[in-house]
Amino acid sequence: MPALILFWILAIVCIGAALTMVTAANPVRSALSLVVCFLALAVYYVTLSAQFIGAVQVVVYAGAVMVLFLFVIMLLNLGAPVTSSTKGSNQNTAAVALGAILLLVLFISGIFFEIPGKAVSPATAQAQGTVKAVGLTLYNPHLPWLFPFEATSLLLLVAVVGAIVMTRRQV
Amino acid sequence: MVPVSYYLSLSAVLFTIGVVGVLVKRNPIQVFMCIELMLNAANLTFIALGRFYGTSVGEMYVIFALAVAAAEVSVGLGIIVTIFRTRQSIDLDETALLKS
Amino acid sequence: MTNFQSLNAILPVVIIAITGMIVLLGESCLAFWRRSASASGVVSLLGVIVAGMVVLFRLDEPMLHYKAFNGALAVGPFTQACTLILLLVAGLSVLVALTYLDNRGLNQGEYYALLLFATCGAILMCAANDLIVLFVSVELLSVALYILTGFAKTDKKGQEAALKYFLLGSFAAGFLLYGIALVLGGTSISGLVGTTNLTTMTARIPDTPSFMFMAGLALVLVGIGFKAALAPFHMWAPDVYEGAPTSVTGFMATAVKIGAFAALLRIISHLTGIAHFWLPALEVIAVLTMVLGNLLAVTQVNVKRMLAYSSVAHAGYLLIAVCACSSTVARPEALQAGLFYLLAYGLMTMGAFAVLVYLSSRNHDCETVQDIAGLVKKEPLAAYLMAVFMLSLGGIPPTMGFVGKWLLFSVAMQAHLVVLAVTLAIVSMVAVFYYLRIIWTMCFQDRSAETVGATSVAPTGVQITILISAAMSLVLGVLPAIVYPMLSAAQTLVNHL
Amino acid sequence: MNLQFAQLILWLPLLGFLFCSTSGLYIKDRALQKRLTTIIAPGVVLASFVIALLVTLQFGSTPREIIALIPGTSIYDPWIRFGGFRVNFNEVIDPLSLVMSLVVTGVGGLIHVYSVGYMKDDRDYTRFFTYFNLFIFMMLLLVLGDNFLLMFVGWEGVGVCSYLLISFWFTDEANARAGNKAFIVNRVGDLGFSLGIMSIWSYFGTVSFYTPQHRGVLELANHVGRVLDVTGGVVPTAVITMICLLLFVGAVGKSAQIPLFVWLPDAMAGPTPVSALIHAATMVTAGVVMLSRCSFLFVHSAVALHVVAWVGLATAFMAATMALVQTDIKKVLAYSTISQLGYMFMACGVGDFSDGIFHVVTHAFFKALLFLGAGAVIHSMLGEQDMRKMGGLKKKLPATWAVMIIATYSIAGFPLLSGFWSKDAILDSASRSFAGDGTLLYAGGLITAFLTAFYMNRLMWKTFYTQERFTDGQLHTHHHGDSDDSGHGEDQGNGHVHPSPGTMMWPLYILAILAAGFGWFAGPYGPSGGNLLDKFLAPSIAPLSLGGLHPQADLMSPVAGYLLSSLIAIAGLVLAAVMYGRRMESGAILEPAAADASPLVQFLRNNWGFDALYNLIFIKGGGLLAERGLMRGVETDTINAAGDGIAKSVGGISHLLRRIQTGYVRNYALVMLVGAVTLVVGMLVGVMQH
Repeated sequence: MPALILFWILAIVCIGAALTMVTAANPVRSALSLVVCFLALAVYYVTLSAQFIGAVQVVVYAGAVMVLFLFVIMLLNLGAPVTSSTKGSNQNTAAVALGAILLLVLFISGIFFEIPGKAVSPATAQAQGTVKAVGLTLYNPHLPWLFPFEATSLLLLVAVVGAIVMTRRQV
Repeated sequence: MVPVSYYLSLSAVLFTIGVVGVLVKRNPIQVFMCIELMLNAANLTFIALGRFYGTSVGEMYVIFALAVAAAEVSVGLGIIVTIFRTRQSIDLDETALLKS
Repeated sequence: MTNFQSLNAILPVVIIAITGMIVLLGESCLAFWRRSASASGVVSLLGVIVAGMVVLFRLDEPMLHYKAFNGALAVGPFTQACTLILLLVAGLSVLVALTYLDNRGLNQGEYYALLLFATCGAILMCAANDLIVLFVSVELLSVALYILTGFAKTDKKGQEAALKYFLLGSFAAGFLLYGIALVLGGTSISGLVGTTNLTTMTARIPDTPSFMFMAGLALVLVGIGFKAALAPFHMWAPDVYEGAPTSVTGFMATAVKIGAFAALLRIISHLTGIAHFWLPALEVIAVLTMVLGNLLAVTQVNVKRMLAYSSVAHAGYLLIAVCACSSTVARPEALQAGLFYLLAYGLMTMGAFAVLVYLSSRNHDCETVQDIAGLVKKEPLAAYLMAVFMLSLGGIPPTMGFVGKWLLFSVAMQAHLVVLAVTLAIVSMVAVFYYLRIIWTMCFQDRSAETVGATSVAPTGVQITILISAAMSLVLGVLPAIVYPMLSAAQTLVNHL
Repeated sequence: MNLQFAQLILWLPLLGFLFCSTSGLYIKDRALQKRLTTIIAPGVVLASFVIALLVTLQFGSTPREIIALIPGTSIYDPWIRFGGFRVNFNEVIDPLSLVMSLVVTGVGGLIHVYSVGYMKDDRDYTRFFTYFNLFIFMMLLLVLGDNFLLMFVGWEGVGVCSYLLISFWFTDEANARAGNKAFIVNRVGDLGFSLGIMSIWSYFGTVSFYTPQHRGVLELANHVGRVLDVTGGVVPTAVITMICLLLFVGAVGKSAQIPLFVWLPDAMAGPTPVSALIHAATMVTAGVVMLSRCSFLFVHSAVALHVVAWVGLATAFMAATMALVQTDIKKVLAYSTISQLGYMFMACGVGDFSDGIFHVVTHAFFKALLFLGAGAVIHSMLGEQDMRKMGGLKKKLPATWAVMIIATYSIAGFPLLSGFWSKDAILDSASRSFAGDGTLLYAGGLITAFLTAFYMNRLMWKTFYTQERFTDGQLHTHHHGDSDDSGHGEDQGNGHVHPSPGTMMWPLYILAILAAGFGWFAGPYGPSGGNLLDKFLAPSIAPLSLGGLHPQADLMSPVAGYLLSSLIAIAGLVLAAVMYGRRMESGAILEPAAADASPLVQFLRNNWGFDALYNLIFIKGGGLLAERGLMRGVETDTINAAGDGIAKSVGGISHLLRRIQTGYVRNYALVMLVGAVTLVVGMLVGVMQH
C-alpha cells in the first residue's frame, strides 16, 4: 500500500512536470521541469530496485544532459520565449486529438497487459539491480549484450567527432 | 506491490506528452526535450518489465538507450549551435527554405 | 561461437571501423596527412576495398551461417550480400566525395571517418538479429548522417536540412525505442521476460498475437519506415535530400535505404506466421508510397528534390518485395528480388547523384533543371550516362532497373498481391514523365545564357563512380545472371531463421 | 549454313549502334567519323538483311517446320533465373520472325541508305544513325525474341528510340512535344502488355514462346480446343480471353488503333526518313506482329478475335474518313497508316493472321515510298506541308510523281499491284469470317477501300495535277533535273540545292518495284503454285480450327471478289480524279468557307469528336486540377514540357499534394503521427477481429 501511494505521488509529480515542460513558453522553465521529471523517474527506478539505473539517470540525464541543454540555452541567450503566433492552432488541436487517440490505444495495449505467471519476490528483484548484477549480465559471454555495448562505443565516438565538427569554427 | 500495468500506463502517458510536445513546440531545443521525454518513457517500460520478471534484461536496454540519447544530445545541440551562428535565430518556423 | 569467432565473422565491419579511426588519427596527428588533400579519401577507399575483398573471399564459408555474439547478429549469406552492396555504395560515395569536397573546399578527414562509421551502422542494420541491436545501428547510421548533412556549415540550406533530419529522425527513434519496449512486453510468456531477439521472438508469438506486441510492431515499423522514407513517414526526405551536400545525398539515398530494407526484410521474414495481421497495413503503405512518391516527383524543378521523391517511390516498389515475404512460397524469390532491386537502386541513384556532383562547380551546386538544360551539347557523355540512370530508374530496358522491376512484378504475382502489381504497373507509367523530362531537358532544351556550367576541378573520383555505376547498370541489365550466385545464396536466409 | 549464324541478324545492328555511339570518343576527325558512319550504319543493316535472306532461302525451301531456337548468349543460361521464373535469352528463327526480319532490315536498310543522302549536311549526322541503328536492333529484338520478356524489351526499346527520333530536331518545341506524346500514349499500351505478360506467367508458368522441351506458351496452346499450363492443367477460356485482351491493349497502343491512335498523326513532326522508318515500315506494325505471334492464344478466344476484328474495322473506316479532310500532306499519310493498320487488325481478328502479315509487308513498301516521296515534295516546297498551297508539281518533280503514283495505286488496291493482293486477301477472309458477321466486315472493308482510293488520289491531284497555288518564292527554283530532296530537313530548307545523289534515288526505285510486284509474287497467282507467303508462314500461325472455330462458306467466287474490289478501287480513284479534275484552279471541292461551315467536315477534322473527348477528360480535367493545385510560373512551363493533358492532370494532383509539404518540422511530425496512429489502430483492429 505505501508503494502504491508513492507511485501515485511520483506519477503526479512526473506527469505534472512533463506537462509544464510542454506548456512552458520559456525554454529554461521547460528544461527545469524536465529535470524534475527525470528525477522522479530516477526515484521510480530505485523503487523498482534498479538502483544502478536510478543513479545513472541522476548523473547522466538529470545531471549531464540537462546541464548541457541549459548551457546551450544560456549560451545562445534563448531565455526569452519564442513569440507564439496564431498560425498552427489547427496543428495544436490536431496534435492533441491524435495524442489522445494514441494514448487510448497504448492504454488498451498496456492496461490489459497481464503478467503471464507471477512476479518474482522483491528480494530476488533487489539483487538484480546492483552494479554487480548489471555488469555480470552485460559482459556475460553467453548473452548477446556485449555486442550492442561495443556498437554503442562506436556511436559515442561518432557523437564526439560530430560535436567537434559541428561547433568548431571554420579553419 | 504496484502492478506492472500501472507503470506501462504511466509510461504511455509520458510518451504521449512527449509526442504531443514535439508537435506543438517551435523552439528546437524544446522539441528535442520532448523527444528525450519519449525515450525516457520507453526506459521506464523496460525497467518495469525487466524487474517484474526478476532479470537484469531491462537494464540492458536502458543502458543502450541512454548512450544513444547522450550521443543524440551532443550532436543535436551542436547542430542547433551552428544554425544559431549563421541565422541568429532557431525558430523552427523561420527555418523553412526547403519546402514543397 | 565464441566472441573471437563472432568478431571474425563481422570482420568487414571491424575493418571499416578501424579504417575510420585511422583516418581520424591520421587527420589529427600526422602533418603530412593533413597537407595531402586526398589521403583520408584514399585510405578510406582502401579500407572499403579490403573489407569488400574479405566478404567476397568468404562468401562460401559455412561458419557464416551462424549467429554471432550469441544471437545479436545474423551473419549468414543474406547479410553478406547486403554488406557487399553497402560496401559498393560506400566505395562509390568515397570516390564522389573526393571530388565534391575538393570543389567545395570542405576537405576534412572527418567526413570520410563519419562516412565509414555510417557504413558500419548500415551494415549492422542488415545484420541485426535483435531489435535493440537494430536500434543502436540505426542510431549509429543516423547520428553520423545528421552531421554529414550539416557538413557544409556555412550553407543555410544544409543546416536547415540537418536540423530537420535530426529532429524528425530522433522523433522516429523515439517511436522505434518505445515500439521495442512494447515488443519486449508483448513477447513475455509465463514466468519469462519477453525478448527482442528475432529468432526467439518467432517461437514466442502465438497465432493471434497480443495487443501489446502488435502495437509495438506498428511503432517499430514507424521507426524503420522513417528511415526507408515510406509514406507517410517520408516528408523529411525531399527537404533533407535537397539541402544536404550532393555527395551526402547520394550516400543517404542509397545506404540508408539498403540498411532499412534489409532490416525490414529480415524482421518480416520472421513474422510470416502472423502475416495476415500486418500484410494489409504494409500493402496500404506500399500503394500510398508508390503513388505519392511518383505524383509528387512530377512537378519538381530541383533535380535533387525530384530524385528524393523518386527514392520515395522506389521505397514503395521495394516494399512489394517485403510484402511478398508474407507468402512462404514466394519468400525466397521475394528476398532475391528485394536484394537485386536494392543493388539496382543503389547503383542508379548513386550514378545520378554522381553526375550532379560532376556538373557542380566550386561555388555552384548543380541541382535545378535549368542547370542541366542543353547538357548534351556541352557534356555529351555525362548527358548520355545520366540518361542511362534515368532510364534505369524509370524501369526501361535494357537496364538493371527494368530487370529489377520485372522481378518485383513477378514476386507480387507469385504472392498473389495483384493490387500491388497493378499499382506498380500504373505508377511506372507516371514515373516515365519525370525521368524523361530530365532527358528531355538535357537533350532538347537550350541552355539559358546565365547558367555557367564550369565543371568540377578534380573530377577523377566522380568520373570513376559514374562509369562504374553506368557500366554495372547496363551490364547487369543485360546479363542479370552475374549476381545470381550471390542472390541465391542470400535466399538461404529462409533456411536459417 | 549453320543456324547459329542467324544470330548475327540481331547483333549486327547493335554493333553498328555501339560504333556510332562511341565513335565520337576516339575519332576526333569529324570528316572521318562521318565517312565511317556512312559505311557502317547502313552496312550493318544491309548485312543483317543478307543473312536473313540466306537463312530464309536455305530453310524456306525445306518443307518441315523450321522453328529453331538459338541461344542468344551461351555465357549465362538461363538469362534470368529466379526461383521458378526462368527466361532464356533465345532467338526464335521461324517463318514469322524471318519474314519480319527481312522487312525490318530490308526496308530499314533502304531507308538508311536514303538517309545517307538526306542527312548528309546535318551536324548531328552520327547521332541520327546511332538512334537509327538502335531502333533497328530493338525492332529485331521484338521480332526475334523467343519469349514475351524479350519481346517486351524490344517493344519498350522501339518506344524509346522513336521518342528520340521524333524529337530529333529538338530546336522545334513541337517535335519534342510530339515525341513526348507518342511515348506517353504508348506507355498506356505498354501497361496492358506488361499486365498481359504477368498474367501469362502466372497462369502458364512460363513466358517463352517455344522451348526445347516443347513447354513454351505457344506449344502449350497448340491443342485443339484447350490450352494447357506447364503442369498440364487446363487454362480456362475466360483467362485466355483476359490475357488476349490485355495483350491487345498493348497492340492498340503501339499500332495506333482506336482509342489510342491520337499520337501517330502528331508524331509526323520528325524528319521524313524517321516517319518512313517508324510510322510506315516497322514500329507501328509491332502490334500486328505481336497478335500474329500470339495467334495460338487468340484462336482460343472467339471474344478476343471479335474485339480485334471490330476495333480493326472501326479504326480502318474512321481513320480513312479523317484522311478525307486533311490538308497537311503528312497527316493524310499518317491517317492512312492508321487505316491500313486497321485492315491488318481486321485480318488478325478474322483469324487470317498470315494475310495480316502479308499486308504488313506490302504496306511497308508502299508507305515507305509515299513518305519518302512526300518528304521530297515538302522539301521542294521549302517545308510547306499544306496541300492547299501546292499543285502542279508533276512538271517540277516527275520522278517523285512517278514513284508516288505507283505507291498510290498500290495502296488504293489498283488491280495487280501489291496492295491489291494483300487487301483482297484480307477482304476475302473477312467475308468468310467464322462469326456470321462476315458480310458486315466485308462491306465495311470495301467501303474503306473505296475511301482509301479516293483520299489517296485526292492527295495526288491536290499535289501534282491541279494548278499551281504557290508563289515563286515557295519553290526551289534551281532544280537539277528532277532533284528529289536535298539533304536537309524540311524545317531547315533554305533554297540551297544540291544535285540529288544516287543513294537517295535508287532506294526509291527498289521500293517502287516491290510496291508494284511483290503482291503478285507472294499472292495466289505467284510462282511455285501461288500463296508463297501463306505457305511459308503456316508453321508460325495457328489455324482457326485449333479453337474449334471454322470459316463460313464463301460469299462469292474468288474471281468475283477480285472484280468487285478492283471496281471499288478504280471507282474511288476515278471519282477523286473527276471531282478534282473539275476544280483544277482551287484544288478543293468545297470552297474554304463552305468547308468550314460544313458540319460533316468539321466533325471529321475534329477526329470524330475524339479530340473533344480527350480535351474534356484530360485538358479540361487537367486544367481544373492544375488550377486547384495552384500551378503557376515556372512549374507551368515544366508541365507543358512534360507533354499534354495527362501530364497536366498528374501535375495538378501533384501540386495539390505539394501543399502538404510546408517545410515546417511540426507539420511533418504531425503527418508522421497521423500515419503512426493509423497504423497502430489498424493493427489492433486487425487483432481484435480474430
